[in-house]
Amino acid sequence: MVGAKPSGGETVLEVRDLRLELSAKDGARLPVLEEVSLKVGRGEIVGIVGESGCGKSVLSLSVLGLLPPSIRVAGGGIYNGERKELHRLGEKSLQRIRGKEIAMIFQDPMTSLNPGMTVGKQVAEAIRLHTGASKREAEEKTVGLFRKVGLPRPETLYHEYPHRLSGGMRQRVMIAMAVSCQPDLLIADEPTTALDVTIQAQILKLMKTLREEDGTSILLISHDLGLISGVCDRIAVMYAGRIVEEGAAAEVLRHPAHPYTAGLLASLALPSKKGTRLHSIPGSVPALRERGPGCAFASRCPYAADRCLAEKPALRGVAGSAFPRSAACHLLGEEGGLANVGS
Amino acid sequence: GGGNGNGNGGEAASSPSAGAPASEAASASPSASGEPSGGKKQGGNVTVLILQDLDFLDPHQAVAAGTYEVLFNVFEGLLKPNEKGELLPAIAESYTVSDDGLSYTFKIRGGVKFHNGQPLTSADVKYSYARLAGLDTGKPLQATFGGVRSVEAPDDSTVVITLKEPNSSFLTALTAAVIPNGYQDSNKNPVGTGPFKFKEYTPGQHLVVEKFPDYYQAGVPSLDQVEFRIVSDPQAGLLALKSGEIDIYPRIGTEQLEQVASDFQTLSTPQNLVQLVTFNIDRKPFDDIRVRQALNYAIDKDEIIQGVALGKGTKLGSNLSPVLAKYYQEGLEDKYKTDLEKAKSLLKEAGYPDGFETTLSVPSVYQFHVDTAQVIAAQLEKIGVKVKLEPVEWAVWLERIYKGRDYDTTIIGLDGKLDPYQILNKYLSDSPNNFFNYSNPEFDSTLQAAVAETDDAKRIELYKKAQTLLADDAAAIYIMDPNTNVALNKKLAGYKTYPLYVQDLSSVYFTE
Amino acid sequence: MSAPEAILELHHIEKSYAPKRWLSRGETLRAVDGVSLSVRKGETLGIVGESGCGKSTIGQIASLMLRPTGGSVVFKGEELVPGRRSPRDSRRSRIQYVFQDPYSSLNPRFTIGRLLEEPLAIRKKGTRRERRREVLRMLSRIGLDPAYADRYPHELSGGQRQRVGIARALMPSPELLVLDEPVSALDVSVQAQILNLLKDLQAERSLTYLFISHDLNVVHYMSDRVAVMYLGRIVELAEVGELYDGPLHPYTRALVDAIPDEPGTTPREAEIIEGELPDPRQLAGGCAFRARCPFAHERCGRQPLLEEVKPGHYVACHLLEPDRD
Amino acid sequence: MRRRINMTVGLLLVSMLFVLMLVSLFYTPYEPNAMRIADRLSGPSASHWLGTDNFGRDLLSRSMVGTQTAFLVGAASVAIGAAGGLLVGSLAGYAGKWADELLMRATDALLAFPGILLALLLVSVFRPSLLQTILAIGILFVPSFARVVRSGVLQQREADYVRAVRAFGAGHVNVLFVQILPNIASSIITTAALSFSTAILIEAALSYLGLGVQPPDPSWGRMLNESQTYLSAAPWFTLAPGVLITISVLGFNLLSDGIRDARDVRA
Amino acid sequence: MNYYFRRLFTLALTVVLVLILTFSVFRVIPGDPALAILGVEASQEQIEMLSEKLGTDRPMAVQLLEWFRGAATLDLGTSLRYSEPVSDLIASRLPVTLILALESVAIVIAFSIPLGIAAARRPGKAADLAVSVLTQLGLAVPSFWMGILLLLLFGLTLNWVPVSTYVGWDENPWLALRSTFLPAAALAIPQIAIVVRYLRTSLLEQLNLDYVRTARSKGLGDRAVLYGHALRNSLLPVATVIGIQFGELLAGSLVIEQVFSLPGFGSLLISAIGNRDYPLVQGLVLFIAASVIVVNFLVDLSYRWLDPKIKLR
Ligand SMILES: Nc1ncnc2c1ncn2[C@@H]1O[C@H](COP(=O)(O)OP(=O)(O)OP(=O)(O)O)[C@@H](O)[C@H]1O
Ligand SMILES: Nc1ncnc2c1ncn2[C@@H]1O[C@H](COP(=O)(O)OP(=O)(O)OP(=O)(O)O)[C@@H](O)[C@H]1O
Ligand SMILES: [Mg+2]
Ligand SMILES: [Mg+2]
Repeated sequence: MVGAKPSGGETVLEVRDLRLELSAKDGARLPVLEEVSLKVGRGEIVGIVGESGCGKSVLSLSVLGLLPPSIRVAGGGIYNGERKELHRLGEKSLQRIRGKEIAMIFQDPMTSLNPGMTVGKQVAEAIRLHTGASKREAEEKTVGLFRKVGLPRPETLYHEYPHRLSGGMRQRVMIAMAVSCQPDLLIADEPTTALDVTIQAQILKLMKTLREEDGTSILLISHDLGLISGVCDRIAVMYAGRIVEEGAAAEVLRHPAHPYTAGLLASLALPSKKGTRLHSIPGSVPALRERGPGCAFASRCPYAADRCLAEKPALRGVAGSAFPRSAACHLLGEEGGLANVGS
Repeated sequence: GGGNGNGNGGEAASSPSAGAPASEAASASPSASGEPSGGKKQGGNVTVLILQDLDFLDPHQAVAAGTYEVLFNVFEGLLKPNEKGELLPAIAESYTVSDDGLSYTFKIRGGVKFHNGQPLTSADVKYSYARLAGLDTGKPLQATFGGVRSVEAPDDSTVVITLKEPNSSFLTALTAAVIPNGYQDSNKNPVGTGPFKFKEYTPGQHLVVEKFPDYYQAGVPSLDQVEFRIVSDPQAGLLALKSGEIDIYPRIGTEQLEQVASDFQTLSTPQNLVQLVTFNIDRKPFDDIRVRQALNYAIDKDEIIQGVALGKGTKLGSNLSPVLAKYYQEGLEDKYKTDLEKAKSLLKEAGYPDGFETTLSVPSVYQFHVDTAQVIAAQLEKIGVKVKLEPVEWAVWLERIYKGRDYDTTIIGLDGKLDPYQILNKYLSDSPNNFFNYSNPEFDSTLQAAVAETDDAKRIELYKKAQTLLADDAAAIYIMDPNTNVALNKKLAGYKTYPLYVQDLSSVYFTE
Repeated sequence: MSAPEAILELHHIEKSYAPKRWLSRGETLRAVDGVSLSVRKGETLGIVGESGCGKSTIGQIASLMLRPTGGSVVFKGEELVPGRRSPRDSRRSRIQYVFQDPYSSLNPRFTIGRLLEEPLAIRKKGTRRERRREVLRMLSRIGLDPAYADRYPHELSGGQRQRVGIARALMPSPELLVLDEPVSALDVSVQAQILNLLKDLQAERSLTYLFISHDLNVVHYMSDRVAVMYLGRIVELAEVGELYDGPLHPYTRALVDAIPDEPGTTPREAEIIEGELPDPRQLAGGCAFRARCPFAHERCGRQPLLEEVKPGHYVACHLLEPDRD
Repeated sequence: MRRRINMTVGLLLVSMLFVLMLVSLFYTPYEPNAMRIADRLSGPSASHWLGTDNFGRDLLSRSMVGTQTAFLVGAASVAIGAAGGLLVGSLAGYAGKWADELLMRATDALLAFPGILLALLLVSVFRPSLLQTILAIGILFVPSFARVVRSGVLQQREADYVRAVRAFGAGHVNVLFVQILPNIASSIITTAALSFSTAILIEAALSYLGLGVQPPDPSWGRMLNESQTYLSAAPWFTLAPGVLITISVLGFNLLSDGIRDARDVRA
Repeated sequence: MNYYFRRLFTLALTVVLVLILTFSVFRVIPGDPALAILGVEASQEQIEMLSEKLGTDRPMAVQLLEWFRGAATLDLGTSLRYSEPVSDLIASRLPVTLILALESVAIVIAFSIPLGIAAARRPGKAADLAVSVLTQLGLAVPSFWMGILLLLLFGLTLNWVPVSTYVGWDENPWLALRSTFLPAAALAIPQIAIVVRYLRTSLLEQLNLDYVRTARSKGLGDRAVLYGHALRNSLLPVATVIGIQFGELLAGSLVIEQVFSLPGFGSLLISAIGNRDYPLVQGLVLFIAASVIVVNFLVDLSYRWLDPKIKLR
């Protein structure tokens, strides 16, 4: 499970057997994430895809200790490159890591910036906080960053309030803010979902450039398989709080090992399927409370067996693939051979 | 005017003119408070609470009783009433009346100065009284001067006033203020000849006067400065008194008077005011004397005096307060002693065996009357008369009820004057102020005869007869003359209470 | 350009929004600026374009929910004035509109049954009984258990709600459905269910679709012809295959380039157009795409007209003018 | 938790007062207007739980009867305000354009005016009395209800579900009463509960100034007015009406909060 | 520009509406100002004379027009009762009411912001609950009764503060402040409750917004997030509320002045209504309405500072 592309085996983030629990109003403890393991190597772009509510955002928030009060870490751990146990760190230590070692970009650039503060100041604030730079230095650096992320007229833009910027520009500001302290890892939670098609492409390209120029690792979260597959080195597919499949992007897409991944790919309305009936996954994602003891996908899975309803499959390595990959499905043979599912 | 109670009283009847012929001394108005032990101390500042703001500083324009109360210290007329209601010479040293009763000749006191230092002459008197009588305009500023034909000043120290017809009550008008000849600025900076001179006035807050050193009476006043502070809320007034912020609280509520009795000097005296329930005699069923009498029998005045005035009031039987002892017809108070059976049978006779419904309008600003009205409503209920209380604003009361005579019954306090004619003339059939719609030719002729009568004893008899006529006719329900109460700082002495709406600070002094 | 078999024709539709507040002089916004379009019977006409370019406005005008500031709507050869005529006009019910957001378009206080019954009840069609039967029949047709008739919208999943939305639009038996982003709010795995349902219904009832979406893949899959909109205008209109394989307008080209590669195929080197969408309130006139167009020159200061460059392929771009000559 | 507390306590207080009011219709320990001058201003005792006033009337009985006035003033003025607001608000919101502009400017003018001051002026036009107080307060409430209704209507009018039924040819009446109003009912009810307590407060203030409810109609504010003369002699006099006002305002405020919270939950 | 024009137009319209309203009030109510001044003893001639002098014998419309003509040149006419220029009377009472209102606003701000923050920081916890109970009570106690209670406690029982003596602002500012403290506090208490509730809601709302998460993800501490980001944005609705409150405070002072017997607008207005002193009533109403409107206008302008998003269109 080592980064597929550049620079050896250095890991900037490792999530191991993470379990998150939500305390519901009635006192019930509901598992939001179960046994999630993930590694991000230096310079790597890792994608996480999955449908709404599967736990992508809580996973990313848990890394920086930004979980809402109702959700807590109930098992497993999160480690950064120096193997610090992030989930055990106090608020003060986390504050030193946030923005400096690990930075985040959120889905909606419209609401993620403070509407009452100029965008320049919001970026400079982060710089001053972590580098102790003077106001002047921070401003200069901010302007430089603005230029780097492709914002026009960076000097005047510095003094603008967010509402005067378009969505794409705001997302660039967010990126500038995130990379302002050269973090090792950038977590981007659906950074393009709120943007238009042509702008989406621009932002993804910018992220790629950042990785190339600064060697920043990126954890890219999306619900759109097609969109991020081109950018990522590896992807992890999540379903109902678990990672069901993980591996090199191209391989996962070309030969999905898990019936869910396969079903997802089959149901995409791709141009190649024009004129044919789309394969569809029946039913919908089970709600938190409806998750039974077995595989969460079992009720929708065409191959589901008795075992699938009774027992949760673990994530296991998949053999016969050029790059390391794994999947969580009982259908995979004991030796991990690829089950030939999908179209 | 109102009553005592919460100090809301006293504004209803508000002509400043009052008085009685000097020679004809009035009753035994109680005077000065109990003399304290310590000796007299010269000087000092005193704060007196007043309840309402002043209307005009110009004494000729002012009509509010509350204004007269204060300006009494600043202005003087030819004559001036004392605490017994007697008229004493003031600016005038002496006077004579012609035999036909038409011409009055006054000798001006020497050495009287205005506050601006200018000596007073007969020209000033002429200017002032001619102005009041409206000799130039034809419209008198004050009704009491309506009968003046001319004012002459034959020399510097003589003034001659001529009337159109004889009027035994005219002398009381001559307490009206004398101001400098031609002076127009009275409303901004009033100038008079009284013991105190005007210092400053802030509307809604206070009026300050200071000692006038050149006052013609030596040693008067004793105080250096007096502040009349406007505190409209009685509770706040009480607090201010207790905290020593004010020294004299006139017209303090009876409840409150009892509360402060241990720490302050207190006075409680009748105030020459008639509180009454009037009927609109033109309206059914009040056109029937039996109904009016029935209601009179149904009322328990003692209970009202107990309940509303805490016993501090004098029961009345006609429209005159016993303060004017000389004219007062005794024995009328119990003419209609409470007798529910009689009341019911009278009602039955009149054709109302089950009583009737009526509206009692009461000016809502006067808590004292509102309280009285509630008790009366409860009492009349007992003979089957259902009384609907209708609180009305003061301005509405004046216009609709007093001027418009559009009401069933109402409750009010009529301010006393020093002269009975000016009190009783409302009941004249042709009086514009006869809001009772009372009409009795015998009463008219009696009162007319009284005012023209020059013989003292005969006049008294006629006035007494007039009172009896009112009582016989049950022209109204006469309730009481509520006491006026004063609380004073224990260090003060020399305070006098008047049967008039005045505060006289000239005699007040500090003790050691 | 109206074809003989056209069921719906839009002629020079304009829609501008005046500034809201009284006495303020802000610029008017031309949401739709001279759009002509004809929809053929039985076809699916797709409309794509970026957010705010006027897709929904067109859709609502076409379904007579919004009154345009200019132009006319002709349905089966008869001119209809949206918003003005009697709402119970039976012709009106021949065109129905399906909302993007399956939640907000359903009154949260009504049961599914009542929601479906409403279009009939308003028109006082049939007895209560008959309407109820109709509702239950429709429920089973769209793949929902009839028991759902007594449930409330918030008890349903997104996909189920969208089914209800579609079912409701079908209740008055329309001939034309305007589908405004019917699957954008749905998860990928559910999208396919709805798209399949739409395809089935179309075949069954010989429906005509005006299909609006910003997802180029979905439009490609659903449509026979596709119109591309940019800031209130149609910039290109063609058969779907032709448009995706040989886009002529620079903007269409950029859009098609931005389509992610099909998973598993070798990645193309996509060309990405620079710049942001301009504020539609502050368009200077001329070609709206000028500011972002890599090929812009001074001719683009004039507004290009939508011209037929090949049979059935219309483009509004000055670059293509020499080709025609 | 917090939500349920608001609702529960609010309901508890309001229903307590309501029961008190019902009881007072049939039974009070003493005839509320019966005077016993001998017993005047006596402190709380076994025979008079809350003491007596300056006429020896039983304060408990009078306070109980005061609930009738409070409820009457509250309910009637809220009814007037809600009816007027509904009319004005739905007209403005639904008709739009100049009608909206006109009506909203007028409500702005009324709203720019401090409530008490307006009530004071209105009451002095109408002459002080119970009925006029109700009218004045009712008129005072029209703008706030109108705003709530208008913004609700404006919001809902453009909501997809309303546009949907309009597309089916639903008439204005249907849209307004069947679709829109039920969905803004909760905000109207919230406003109503809040206005109820405001009405009680304003009535108390007006009566305290001597401009509202007039004797012999019982009113807590009037009682406070009367009590102030005897503040130091009979401090208990001021307590009963003051506490009752506080309780009823508290009750209706909590109820209003409770309703609003309950609505939030469903949304 | 346009925005200001429209605002001003609306403002003027509002004021005129308010004035016509007040004037109509006086058209309908019975009560003759001359009679109200002269009282029961006045003769018909006196009343007529005074009416002529006051100008109240002319038709109402003429009086209204005249008054408006004067008001346009800032001449509010002469009080019928006090025969002093209305503007002088207002000026003489203004300090009291203004101090009272401003002191209340100051008290409101001083108390509500810390309380609101305390409540919003840990929603549902002890501090929040305590604040919530206090605000509910604060809202429920009528301010004039609160005034009576304060008077009873601090004035009568404890003797801490001077009561009923109003000391002029020019005489002794410190004493003036002290003597208005109790009434100002009584006025402020319900308003504090209102502001605390708004601030709490608004702050909680802001703290739940995405940008707060962004700020935290930068590594900012709790205090920096609260004070540097959320508080400022949440002050926007609070400023509006305080603007509206200014009017309520002015009006509330009418009542509270009666309790504490302060020589402010309250007693003047109530007696002016009683006396049918319509120039005075009109003047006061105009003044109060105008100040309320001006304050609201200023609050509107402060939006610009607090919320850059509102382009004053
Ligand atoms: N603040 C919260 N309170 C309660 N439950 C929450 C909260 N945040 C997330 N959840 C629950 O946790 C689960 C995972 O949510 P998460 O936001 O991580 O999903 P997601 O994959 O990011 O979805 P989306 O694509 O919609 O953003 C969901 O079931 C959601 O309901
Ligand atoms: N009621 C309205 N008032 C003012 N402007 C409006 C209104 N409705 C739409 N607009 C504007 O008209 C333009 C076109 O809107 P429309 O909803 O048709 O776009 P769209 O292509 O459907 O966008 P999306 O993909 O976001 O749904 C936009 O700029 C929008 O802001
Ligand atoms: Mg998410
Ligand atoms: Mg749209």
